[in-house]
Amino acid sequence: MSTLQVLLTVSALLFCLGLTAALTRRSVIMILIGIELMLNAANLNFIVFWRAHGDSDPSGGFMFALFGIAVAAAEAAVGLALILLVYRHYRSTRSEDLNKLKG
Amino acid sequence: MWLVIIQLKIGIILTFFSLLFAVASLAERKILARIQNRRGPNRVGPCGLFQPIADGIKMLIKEDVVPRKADRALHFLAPIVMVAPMVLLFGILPYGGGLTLVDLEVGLLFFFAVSSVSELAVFMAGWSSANKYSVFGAMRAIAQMVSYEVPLVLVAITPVMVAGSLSLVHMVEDQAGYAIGVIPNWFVLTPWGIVGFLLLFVTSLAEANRTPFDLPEGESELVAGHLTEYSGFKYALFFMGEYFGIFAGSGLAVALFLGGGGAPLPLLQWIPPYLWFFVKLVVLVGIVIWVRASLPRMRIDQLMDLCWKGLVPLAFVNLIAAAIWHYSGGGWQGWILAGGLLVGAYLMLNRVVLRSRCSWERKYYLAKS
Amino acid sequence: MERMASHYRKSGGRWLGSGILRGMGVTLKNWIGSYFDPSRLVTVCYPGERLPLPENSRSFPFLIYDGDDPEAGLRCVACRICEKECPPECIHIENERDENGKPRKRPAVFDIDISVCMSCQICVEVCPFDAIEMDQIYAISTNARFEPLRLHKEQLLKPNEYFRELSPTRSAAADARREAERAKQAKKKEAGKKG
Amino acid sequence: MTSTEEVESISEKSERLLNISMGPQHPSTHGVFRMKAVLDGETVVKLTPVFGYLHRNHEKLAERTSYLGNMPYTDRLDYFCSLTNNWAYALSVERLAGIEVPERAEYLRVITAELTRLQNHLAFLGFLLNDMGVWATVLIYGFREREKILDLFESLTGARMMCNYMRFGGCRCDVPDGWVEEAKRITDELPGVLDELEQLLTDNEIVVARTQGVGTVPGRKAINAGLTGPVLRASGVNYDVRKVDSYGVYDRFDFSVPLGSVGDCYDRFMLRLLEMRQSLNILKAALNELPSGPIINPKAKNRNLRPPAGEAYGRIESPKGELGFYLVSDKSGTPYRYRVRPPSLVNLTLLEDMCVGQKVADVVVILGSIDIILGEVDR
Amino acid sequence: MNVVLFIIAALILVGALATVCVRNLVYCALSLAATFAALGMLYLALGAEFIGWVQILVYVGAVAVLIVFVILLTAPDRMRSVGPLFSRSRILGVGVSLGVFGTIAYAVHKSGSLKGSLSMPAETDMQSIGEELLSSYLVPLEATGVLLTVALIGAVLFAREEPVEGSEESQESKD
Repeated sequence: MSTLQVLLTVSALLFCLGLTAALTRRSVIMILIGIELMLNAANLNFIVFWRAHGDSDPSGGFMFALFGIAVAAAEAAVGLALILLVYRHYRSTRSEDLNKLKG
Repeated sequence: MWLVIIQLKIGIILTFFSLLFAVASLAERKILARIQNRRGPNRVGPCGLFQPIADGIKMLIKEDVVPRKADRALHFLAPIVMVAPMVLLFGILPYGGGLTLVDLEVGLLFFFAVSSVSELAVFMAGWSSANKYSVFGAMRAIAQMVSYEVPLVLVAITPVMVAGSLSLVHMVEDQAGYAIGVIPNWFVLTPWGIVGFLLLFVTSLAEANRTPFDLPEGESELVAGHLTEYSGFKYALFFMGEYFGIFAGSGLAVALFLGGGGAPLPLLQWIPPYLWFFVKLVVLVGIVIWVRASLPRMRIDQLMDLCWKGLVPLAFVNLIAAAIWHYSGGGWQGWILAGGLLVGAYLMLNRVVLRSRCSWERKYYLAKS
Repeated sequence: MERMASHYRKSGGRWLGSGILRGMGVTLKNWIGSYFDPSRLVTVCYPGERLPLPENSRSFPFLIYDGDDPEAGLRCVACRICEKECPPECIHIENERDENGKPRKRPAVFDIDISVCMSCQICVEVCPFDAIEMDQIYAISTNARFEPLRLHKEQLLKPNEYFRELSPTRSAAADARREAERAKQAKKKEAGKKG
Repeated sequence: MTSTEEVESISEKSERLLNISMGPQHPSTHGVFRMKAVLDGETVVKLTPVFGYLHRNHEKLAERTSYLGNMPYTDRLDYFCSLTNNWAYALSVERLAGIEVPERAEYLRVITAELTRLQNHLAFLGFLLNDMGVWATVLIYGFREREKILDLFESLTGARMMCNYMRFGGCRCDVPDGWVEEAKRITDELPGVLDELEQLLTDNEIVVARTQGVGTVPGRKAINAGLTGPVLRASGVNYDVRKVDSYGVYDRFDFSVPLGSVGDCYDRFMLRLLEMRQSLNILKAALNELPSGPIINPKAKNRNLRPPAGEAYGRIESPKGELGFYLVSDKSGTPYRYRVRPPSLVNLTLLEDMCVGQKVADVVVILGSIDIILGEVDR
Repeated sequence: MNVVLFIIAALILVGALATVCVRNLVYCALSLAATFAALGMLYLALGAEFIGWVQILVYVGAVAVLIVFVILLTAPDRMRSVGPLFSRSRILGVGVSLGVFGTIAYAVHKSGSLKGSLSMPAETDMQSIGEELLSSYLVPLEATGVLLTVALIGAVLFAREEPVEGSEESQESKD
């Protein structure tokens, strides 16, 4: 088990923890936190593979992780704004209550 | 051997800054008193010199009250999360003369990354005290600190663009040397430098929650904001955190705009650079205290307006002015172009703000009958 | 701020930030001034230096006696006017009784409860015999609330010299009045004897 | 008082309303005064003032004390301006008992009243700026000048704040020598200090932003609410009891009454600065023309004064507004009815109208700009 | 070098576990911030210094504070997330994620090409990052810039307080 493989399993575990958070927790905010964890796990993979590639010029994985962080931040901001809007309308953040579209 | 030197440097810097904290807390009360025509603490030791020691002991002995419904873990953790990042900031300040602890290549980025952690500490303090007022105060403080981080970063980027690197030591080297013999070519002596320095000074005041932006602890409205439920040593830690915030902010201003350890005149160069850094830092801290004594507090909505409608556009214009300065190769044509742009921006801002003020021109009729 | 005859025009701050700078100029003037100009450093370190009290200053009343023996020179004749006129009624007087119980013109008990007294000096004003005057002592805190704050006759009695040194002009006026009074009494007595 | 149902109906609309109470021991209220505020985020939706913490039964007490005995109690009404309280009470008793006041006493009364107005406004500036956040700097500049005036009072009347100086028919004691010169020196110095304070405050962008357009009271609403004093004149209504009644010898001095235009906190703040300058003019003239002569009407009986049955209402322009004393006498030694018209209480009635719609931080500034004093409000 | 990596990795996993399992929402947010900080440290240890500090600046400084702010605004009193711990949907969720983890772990373990050990991280200086960004990655940079502005405006529009119809004080506070 080389360090590369250990780090990859760590990021996989991180990804799955994010997945459980998103799937099982009731509060909408927890779902968003789960998504954040998953995105970070992906970033971790990029950096690990970039480091495994060896040379030091910052291309490939490095850049991808950089843009990944920027996009994730934008997504978090919009997601939270959405949660605020939903809360103001439905008065609750439990995901079960948001079932108006069920029809 | 290398490790010993590093530990020695760390020792020097930490003792220096904790001493400066003690002296600054005394100096604040003395300067405030002198501005208000009174003497200030002079009972403990010769003209009050042992006052900080007395305060320290008082803070240690005082009972540390924690409200029953408070969230013990967070309540205990908040002051630590507040002070720890501030102390980290002192590591990268370019004192010069071999005292610079570490020359990070991404020094400025490190500065902002670490200083933005203190917002979490403010939240933890406000939330864990389970008191309506402190949650109210914490929300205001976070809103203020988050929105004032944008102009802080924008203003700090201008010297980065001109110096070409994020490392503070490189920036200080870029400001070394003297134009036509006497004038040091610090960044502050350029048109965009003056505006940048003022903006940085104002935003670091807001970042450290100092007057005229000390809204969270607005005594007259919400008692002590997020610090209401703290007493004893934890309150002293917050107090120390606030002071370290001011030192870090002024240290950054000295490094970016006032030429770090550079001596103002060539013939004064025999004084070691870290002493110059110390002198400039003390002068800036003095100005911070002087501002505290003479300006009232701003309202939360005015504070936000100032940030988003005043400082952020001015910071963008300053960025453009710095670019113009850079490509016009400095000198008098740089002054005319960049200076003209900035003066134009100031005039436009001046008219917009004064026209929006409802009836600034007031007339008072002196009735004889 | 032009000062027109009938109008006081408050012109707007022309430059943003100039008002703040001018204001900080004032605080700077006070800061520097406090080191050189005595009018800009007005506080004194209290227990050490004390500001001199003006002559008319008053705190709590005290009784006056002439000469050196408090009992003999006591001016108060227990006429109880001050007890009646005192708004918060903090003075309590009991007459001396001679052997067969007839009240004599001297107070046996003269208590002033200084926790009730509001130092309004109406007693001094209404006293026809200048027997009571206002003192200038103010550091008289005690450790108990009631008993030590009821000053009895012995604690209240102070010689006329103390009053003369306390407030020279008022004591001089009072003494002159008493002299004139005594001279008139003496002349009336001669007239009475002659007549 | 609005019933609790109404408060509920507001909160049905959006229950994000926050009930906070700026309690009696709040650092910014001038004495013990409580405000129950209902906030919607930052803006005030409803504000109910609660006072009465300093009620000392002043008027019932006065009905069992002699007329002279009441005089020291009037110092405790508006404990910042005891001399104007004394003058108002003395004025109403003189009208009741028909007592004349000699020239010199009238001048002394005008001089002491104008000095009281000066030191009250200086203290007002300090408290208002202290609420806004200037950490006690302006307060101590104001108090530094106020101390000089209080020293004048102490050497004249014996006490700094509880002067008990006026008697029916004049004043209690004459001016010690050297007092008039000292008073002249102070009135010559004060314009310099006022210029310094104006330079520090009136153009300051933050002070302007915090006070302009805050707590605006239109003239018509001020008149309907019965406001008096600088708060009324800030809304542009020309009503100053010194000019209307011209009691005492005020008609001999030419001074003008400053009037505001908008009626917001900034106008009320500027009004006091301008009024101080007018008081200085009066003081200069009065100190120069101080006539000699008796300071009390010899025929006036002060001790057990028994005024003829009847009623009288004496009012003066105290620094906070129109202060009036309504006395009913039934020929006995003590007044049958003793009523005080406190300007602070009447000015306070409009506090809610001024604060609704403003931010929380402004409530404190508005309360400061009305300049109330709890001794007078609660009596 | 590997020991440091493992310690930080352990830190990350503990933080993530805490984020998922703790019932109190505020503790979740704070442990999330701790996980982000630990991830930043891992990037530093892996030699990507710039990404490490950007991670701390963006996530710990901004995203965590935003999440905390929204928690403050939406559910200040109902902090405890109630409900049975082991309901049917919860077990299903855990099962799915375990399956996903199993497949990835198996793939990583079995694949032959991942044997190489990590080389000592050479310093990547800012100069090359700058040039790289503005030369070969110029389009993504501008696209991210546009994306961020759009997200900013969108978030502000969503979270803006619509004026409560009819009540005059909100009009007045709007101007």
